[in-house]
Amino acid sequence: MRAFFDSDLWWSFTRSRITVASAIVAFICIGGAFMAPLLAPHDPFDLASLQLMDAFTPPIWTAEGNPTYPLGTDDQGRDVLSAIMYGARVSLFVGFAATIFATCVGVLVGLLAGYLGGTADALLMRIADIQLTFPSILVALLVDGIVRAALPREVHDQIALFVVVFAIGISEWPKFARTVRGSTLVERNKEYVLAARVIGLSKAKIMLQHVLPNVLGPVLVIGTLNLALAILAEATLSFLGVGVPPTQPSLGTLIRIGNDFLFSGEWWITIFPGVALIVMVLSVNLLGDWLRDALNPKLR
Amino acid sequence: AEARTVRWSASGDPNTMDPHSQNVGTVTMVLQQIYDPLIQRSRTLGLAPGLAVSWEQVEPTRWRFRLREGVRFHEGQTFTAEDVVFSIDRAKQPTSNFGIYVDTIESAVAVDPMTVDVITRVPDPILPNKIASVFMMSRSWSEANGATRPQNTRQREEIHTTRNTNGTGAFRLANREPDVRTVLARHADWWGWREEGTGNVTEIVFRPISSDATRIAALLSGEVDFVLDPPLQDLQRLRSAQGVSVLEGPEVRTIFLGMDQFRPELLYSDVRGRNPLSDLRVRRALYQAIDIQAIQRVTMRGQSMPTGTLFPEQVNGYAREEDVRLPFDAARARALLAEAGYPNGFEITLDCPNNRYINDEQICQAIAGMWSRVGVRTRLNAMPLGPFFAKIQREDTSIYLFGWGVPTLDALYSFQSLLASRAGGQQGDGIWNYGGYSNARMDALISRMRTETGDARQAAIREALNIFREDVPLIPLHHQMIPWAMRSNISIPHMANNQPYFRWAVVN
Amino acid sequence: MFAFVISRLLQAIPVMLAVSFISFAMFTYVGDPVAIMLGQDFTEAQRAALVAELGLDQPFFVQFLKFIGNAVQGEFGLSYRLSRPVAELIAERAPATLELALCAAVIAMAVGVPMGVYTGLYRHSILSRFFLTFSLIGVSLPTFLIGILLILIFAVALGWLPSFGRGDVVRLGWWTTGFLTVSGLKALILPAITLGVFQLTLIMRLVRAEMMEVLRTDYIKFARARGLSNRAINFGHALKNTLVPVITIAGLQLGAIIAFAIVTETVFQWPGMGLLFIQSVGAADVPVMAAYLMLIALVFVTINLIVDLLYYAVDPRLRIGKGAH
Amino acid sequence: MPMVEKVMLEANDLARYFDVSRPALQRLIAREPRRTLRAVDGVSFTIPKGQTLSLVGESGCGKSTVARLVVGLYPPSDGTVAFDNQPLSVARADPAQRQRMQMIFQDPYASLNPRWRVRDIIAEPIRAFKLVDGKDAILARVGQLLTQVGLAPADGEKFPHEFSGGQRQRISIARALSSNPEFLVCDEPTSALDVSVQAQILNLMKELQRSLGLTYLFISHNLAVVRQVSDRVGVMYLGRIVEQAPAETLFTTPRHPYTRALMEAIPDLDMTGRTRIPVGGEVPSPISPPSGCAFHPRCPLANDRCKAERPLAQPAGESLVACHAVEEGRG
Amino acid sequence: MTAPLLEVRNLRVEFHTRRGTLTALNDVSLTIAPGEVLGMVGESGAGKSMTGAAIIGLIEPPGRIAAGQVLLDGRRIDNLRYDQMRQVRGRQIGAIFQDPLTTLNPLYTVGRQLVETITTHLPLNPAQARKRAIEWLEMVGIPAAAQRIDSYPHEFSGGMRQRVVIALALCAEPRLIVADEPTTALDVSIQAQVIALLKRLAREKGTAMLLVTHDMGVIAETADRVAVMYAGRIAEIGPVRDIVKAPNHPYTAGLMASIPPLDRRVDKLAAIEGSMPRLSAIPPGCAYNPRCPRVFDRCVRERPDLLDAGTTRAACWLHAHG
Ligand SMILES: Nc1ncnc2c1ncn2[C@@H]1O[C@H](COP(=O)(O)OP(=O)(O)OP(=O)(O)O)[C@@H](O)[C@H]1O
Ligand SMILES: Nc1ncnc2c1ncn2[C@@H]1O[C@H](COP(=O)(O)OP(=O)(O)OP(=O)(O)O)[C@@H](O)[C@H]1O
Ligand SMILES: [Mg+2]
Ligand SMILES: [Mg+2]
Repeated sequence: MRAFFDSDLWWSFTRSRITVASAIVAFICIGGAFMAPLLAPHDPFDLASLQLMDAFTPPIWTAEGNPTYPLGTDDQGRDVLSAIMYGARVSLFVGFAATIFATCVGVLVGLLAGYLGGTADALLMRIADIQLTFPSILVALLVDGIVRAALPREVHDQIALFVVVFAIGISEWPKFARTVRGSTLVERNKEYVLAARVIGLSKAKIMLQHVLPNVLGPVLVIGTLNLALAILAEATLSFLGVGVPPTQPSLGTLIRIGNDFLFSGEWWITIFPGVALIVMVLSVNLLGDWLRDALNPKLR
Repeated sequence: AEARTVRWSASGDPNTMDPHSQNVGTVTMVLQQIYDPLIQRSRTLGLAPGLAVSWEQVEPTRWRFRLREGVRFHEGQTFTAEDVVFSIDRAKQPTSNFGIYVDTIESAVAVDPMTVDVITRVPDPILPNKIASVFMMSRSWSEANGATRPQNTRQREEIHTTRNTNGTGAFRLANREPDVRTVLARHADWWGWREEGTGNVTEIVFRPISSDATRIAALLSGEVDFVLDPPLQDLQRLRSAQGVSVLEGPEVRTIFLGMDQFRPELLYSDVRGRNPLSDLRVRRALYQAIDIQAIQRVTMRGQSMPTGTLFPEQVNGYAREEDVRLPFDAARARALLAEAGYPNGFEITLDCPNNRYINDEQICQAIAGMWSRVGVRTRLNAMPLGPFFAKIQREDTSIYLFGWGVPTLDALYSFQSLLASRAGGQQGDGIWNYGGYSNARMDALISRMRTETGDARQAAIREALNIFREDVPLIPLHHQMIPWAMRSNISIPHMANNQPYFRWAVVN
Repeated sequence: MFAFVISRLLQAIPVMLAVSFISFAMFTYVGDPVAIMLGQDFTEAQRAALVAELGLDQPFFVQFLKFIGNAVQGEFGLSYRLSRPVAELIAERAPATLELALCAAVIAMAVGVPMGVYTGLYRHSILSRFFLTFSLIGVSLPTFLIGILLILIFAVALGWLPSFGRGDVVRLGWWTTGFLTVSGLKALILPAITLGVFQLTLIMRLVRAEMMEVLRTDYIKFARARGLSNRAINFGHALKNTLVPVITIAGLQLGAIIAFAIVTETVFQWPGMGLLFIQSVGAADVPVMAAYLMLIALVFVTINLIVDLLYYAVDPRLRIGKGAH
Repeated sequence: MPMVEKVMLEANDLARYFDVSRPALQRLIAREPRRTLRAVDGVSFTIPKGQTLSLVGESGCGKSTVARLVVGLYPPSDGTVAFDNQPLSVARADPAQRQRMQMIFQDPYASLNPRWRVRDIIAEPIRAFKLVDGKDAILARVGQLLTQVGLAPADGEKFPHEFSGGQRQRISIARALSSNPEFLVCDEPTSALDVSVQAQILNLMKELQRSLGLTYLFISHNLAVVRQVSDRVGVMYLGRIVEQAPAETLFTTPRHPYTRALMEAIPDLDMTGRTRIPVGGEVPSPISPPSGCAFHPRCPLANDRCKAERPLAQPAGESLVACHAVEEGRG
Repeated sequence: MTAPLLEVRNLRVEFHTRRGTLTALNDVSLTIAPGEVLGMVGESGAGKSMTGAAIIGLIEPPGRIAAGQVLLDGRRIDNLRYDQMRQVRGRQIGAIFQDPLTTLNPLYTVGRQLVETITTHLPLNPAQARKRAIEWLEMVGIPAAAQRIDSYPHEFSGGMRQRVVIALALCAEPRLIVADEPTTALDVSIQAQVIALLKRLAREKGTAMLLVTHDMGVIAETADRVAVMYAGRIAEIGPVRDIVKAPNHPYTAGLMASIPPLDRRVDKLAAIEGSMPRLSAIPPGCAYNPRCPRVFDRCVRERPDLLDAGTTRAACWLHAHG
């Protein structure tokens, strides 16, 4: 721990005011989202608690504002503030889960392809190429479509979130795989790997204990930036109407719902979640940017 | 005359120009500008002379139509009895989607060039109502272009009529780019221009815009003059916007909830061994748990008419005394549930389309909330109409939101399709009765509606409506209102069938 | 060179096969076209007849082979939704999407590359910081929100630009173009910006990062040591060396642009393939979806080929078989 | 005074080819043949126990490849290696035998895993071969090893980047020693280091050989370094050993023209102001080596026979030399 | 004594880092006369490359020249603006770096890079410049130069590449060459070729040279004078023969002793124990004092400047007179 605070990483972190600010914002976002059930004034996912007659209440500082709903309510009488907190939870969950999924798959494939080389490499990288052929929204639309069709609706609803996670994750893994493969190709010929081979360690051990820790740096960077992308992808999917169910809206779903009310003057339904999304993605992006520069020894 | 163009937009585009291929609102709204039926709808949806100047039931199974003289198709052919016979035959072809309007017709016979007899298999009191939906085509033109059959959308085919028209109507098709733009030009020789109250539109440019926000933006920015389906929430803004006006009016379409009442156990519920929805008390509980006023005010922004019956007043057979809702009463609902053996409620999944009816998904969300408050924990399952229809047609549902329009403006159409028992009835009976409601008395009343006329028939309808109210086979919600939005310089009569008749439109 | 192109083309075959398999799998698993096609009234017999007509009752592999055979001939059947040949539909819509994508790509490159070069060269200037902040917002805003905000501002509030559609188009053979009319060009502006912003940001950041790396290399140092002018170093030596990665990403991004066109086209009612696709998704119009997928894959394969050829043009190290070694 | 020496390692006609063709598809279309690179092409030598054999030669002549063949990192394409009189593959399969051989690498920066603490790096072979049980025992052993190579036991807590190049090379040596090996392959262990540090490392290695009786295969291109450490020296050129001799003999009477050229090319401190005679010409590519004697394009003594016929190693005095000119007495 | 071509006075280069300011070069002074080769040796990190970089003005942030002057022909060049300095670089001072693969732009033919350099500095049109480029390639010993001029760097072998780099550094006929380890990446045999070439060119063109290297052998055969660097300072500077044979600074002595002899086998090589201090932890007094076998208390207290020590100048208190 001390080593961390003493490290260059921490130092470059404290030096950049904008990074500290975005870290704080990201922390608040994540904290607020994580603790939503404790902090949020209402439970927007509980249909029974919604008061339809309270729908379209404007934010508190306007004339018709209602103190129970600081940022107003949406078309179902959902408290916008709570919806944002819960929605951020969904968005963050999707973002994190999709990124972790993509990272795991990508790192594994990249390690195997890079370390084993030969046919395994060619095969895995061809698959990655094919995967890259489909941009993420397209993959997500497809996966969603197929899952919707292949599984019964009810099951689908329960796993809708995971479908989105899978769809976004599955389209992102080649990025990780390519990076990891590239670094692995470099690392596997480094002499410390040879030293381990001379001892006679198994391939799996060498890959996991020696190569993996040394290829994780770039993965971390892509991971952070990808987190932001995944959150956006989820929002876009929701906009196209194939995201998470509207009864448990993510930020993207909230924006889509609010979109319909942009002209009618109920701007708060879309603007607040929109701002929340932007702030969240922006802060994560800023962190990722900083991390990229901080971890790149060439730029130090 | 100076050019007066109306730029018109709606969310959907017609998928064919064949007048007998697709019985869908988006197709009809364009084609009825181009083609005329024998009998047309008046501004109040009554029957008015069209290509037929008069009609009468000369025998119980024979209707006689006298045709209008001197009518010419857009491409110059003279309209005669041959064309009527041809058009009715064409509508009867298996590839036609208009069979329901000609199902009772045995044959059509040209008595003389200006007279046609339509012979029905059984006495059909509402034939004029139905024939008002059948467009007249030119026989020689269709034969010359190999379009004697309606386009078969199922059989991977495209025929001349998919993209070409030749009607007798007020406008002719000038240019068509599917999904992008359809241009209609005034047909100066239309027989109807001589009549009173016709408009001055010389050109109609139709452009579909599926995104609500964009459609409204286009209207506000003056790129579009007329929007058929403005979103409800934007009406306020539109009304107050400069240069834009909104026309409001009811549609002949009723929104209701269908319920699985035939399975011994519901597919999507936590109740085991019995079907709560086959219990009248539960159906009533669900009914009474719905605060329809809130839905009307908030979700529909006032653009709905809450109802307790099956169809609106434009439909023959409507009875105001039967149009009474069970009152909203959450306490009563809870009591009913307890009485039926569900003191802690139960769990259920509500299937809902999200792009079919006005604010369909929002209505479902609101209902889900209301039910949840009386203990019926409702999971909402909203989807686009494609999968939705597929699902409910498989009867793969426990409870679902549905809407029913009545193009014939007669009660039979609704009862027959929605409430007739599915087994043993006539063809077409109960084909949309996905809840499997079955009531012998109702079935008997429906067959009486089919054949009887006059007061006896009205009485049958009346009784059926009463059963509907007592037995709650469906939970009625409201009749849809359909606002139209346009630039203020346009005036056009609002029609309950949601069809704009530009022949009556005036541009200043 | 020839061998290179051929081997690239051969490598494309498994890609296309995989895509066609996915496309076909959709035929089998996505949606139930039958229900949609039948409309409001039908009987069980009609339904069965339709199933047989569509060949949906045949074994999986028979259907797959048939599908591939047809696909090779550009025959994807009739759209379930529009009852028109899919190939024709796509051909009709492709110009709109391609023109839009082209414009967006041009915007992204024409603005992104100079901005990337500038921020890479002058890392600490005020303008660089402004560009960087601006670019971050660019990647943090969802595309659809950008589109709607642009409509609100430029179409509704200011009334300068159209809010939807393609304007007037001119027909050149089967191709329709909006480049030749004023209204066509005006209509392009907002969607192209909406679509291009994200890619612009990406390209700018990429060029910047590459530029910064290249500027540290020994050959740039050596070029300085040789006393070359700043211009020659920055543009002659540095920029060209950033091109290889930029070409790769730009190529991939062009694909992404086409994919993101789905969103932009939805917002702007742009009559392109994306709009067609999303409408088809809603209607489970599988033939259109499948054809679209195959087309996208084809576009990608082509782009990859072009990217490889550009590599070949830019980087002499790839021209193996010539000279020493 | 030849006594009966025990042989630690014996390589017999060892060869290793690499396939450096382009991907099959491209090769097929361009109608190219397969291209093999003969990195090591028929190398034989023996190393007696407790002695040092050095291999010298220019960069790319195959020294490292021999080293890797010898520790079993590459399977040989041809020929055999015997470790303590058993085939290498058998020895490698047995942890008890494997543990007896270790390797030290050229680059002190790349040969230590930057993410591991030094104590874990050194303990890895101990753990892998289960030489010592228990955390504390391992730690004690690591401390002992660190002391042995001239570092402090406390240094085990640090990460490699906290050490200088020379110290890292000491850590590498400690790691190699941790499995109590008898045979060490050292692939240019000092060529990345400064002269002053190089001297420290060479002294340490010699010291260890004396105290532990280690056997070394030592690889370098620096003849001066080689002279200091070896008992026998092999000179490699393009995958083959062109001359092999006891160290003193090689330096006093080099016979092969290449060896002689190499000796000439070594910059010498005493040569201030004078110019040495470089070996002319370019190093040929191992993918398409010259016919006959691979050195003939650069050899001042080459004749037609050298172009056509590959010379075999022949005894010449105490040396083994593969050269027609030497054999014919032309040189 | 002729006026020096290059004079470096009290040069000090600093790096501002998070852990404070590091002084990479401190109080470095040296001169190079026209046609003279000054060798520069020292342990890795001693500041050899930094000196070269400071002379051609290519120290990159966070490094900067904190004090001192660099004079070429008596004119200060360390404070020139980029554009003025540009005319000095290439034209007056050429540079050669260590790795020939990375110093050439891989995307351009060597011809283009040569022509570009020539036209930048000499009043020649492209055709003439190309002719000149071919001449230079021939001069550095590239066979069939007229054909090879349109080859890309990767099509040359390492030794040829380094020769191209040398041609590039010399083609604008500078009067001083800064060669930073020009042969470290090369084979011994190729190394000898390149050194021979450099020596020949320096002799023929009368070019002065700063030759930075690790390799004492190269120094011995090439340099006229040698500067030995230790921890950012010059420890000793003097004629090559004396530095090699009779060093006056204990560090130089230790360095020379640890070179393994080629002509005999020794039982134990002389080695300097310990390692060079990091820049952040340079001990007070003489930086070499912790490793010095002849250390005495003044060494720990006071830092010695370069002092006359017979034929050389050494920064060592042993040579303090009085
Ligand atoms: N894995 C490999 N695949 C293909 N070629 C290889 C491989 N390893 C080595 N080579 C080639 O084999 C030849 C001999 O390489 P090796 O590393 O053994 O040389 P070396 O004598 O150790 O050189 P150096 O002094 O530079 O370390 C070289 O031409 C090299 O390019
Ligand atoms: N960017 C930097 N930040 C901090 N210190 C630096 C930086 N660049 C170089 N240094 C330090 O400056 C000192 C001098 O470096 P220089 O490159 O001149 O050494 P050198 O003598 O050329 O070594 P080598 O023989 O390894 O090339 C080194 O100690 C190095 O750590
Ligand atoms: Mg090697
Ligand atoms: Mg250096």
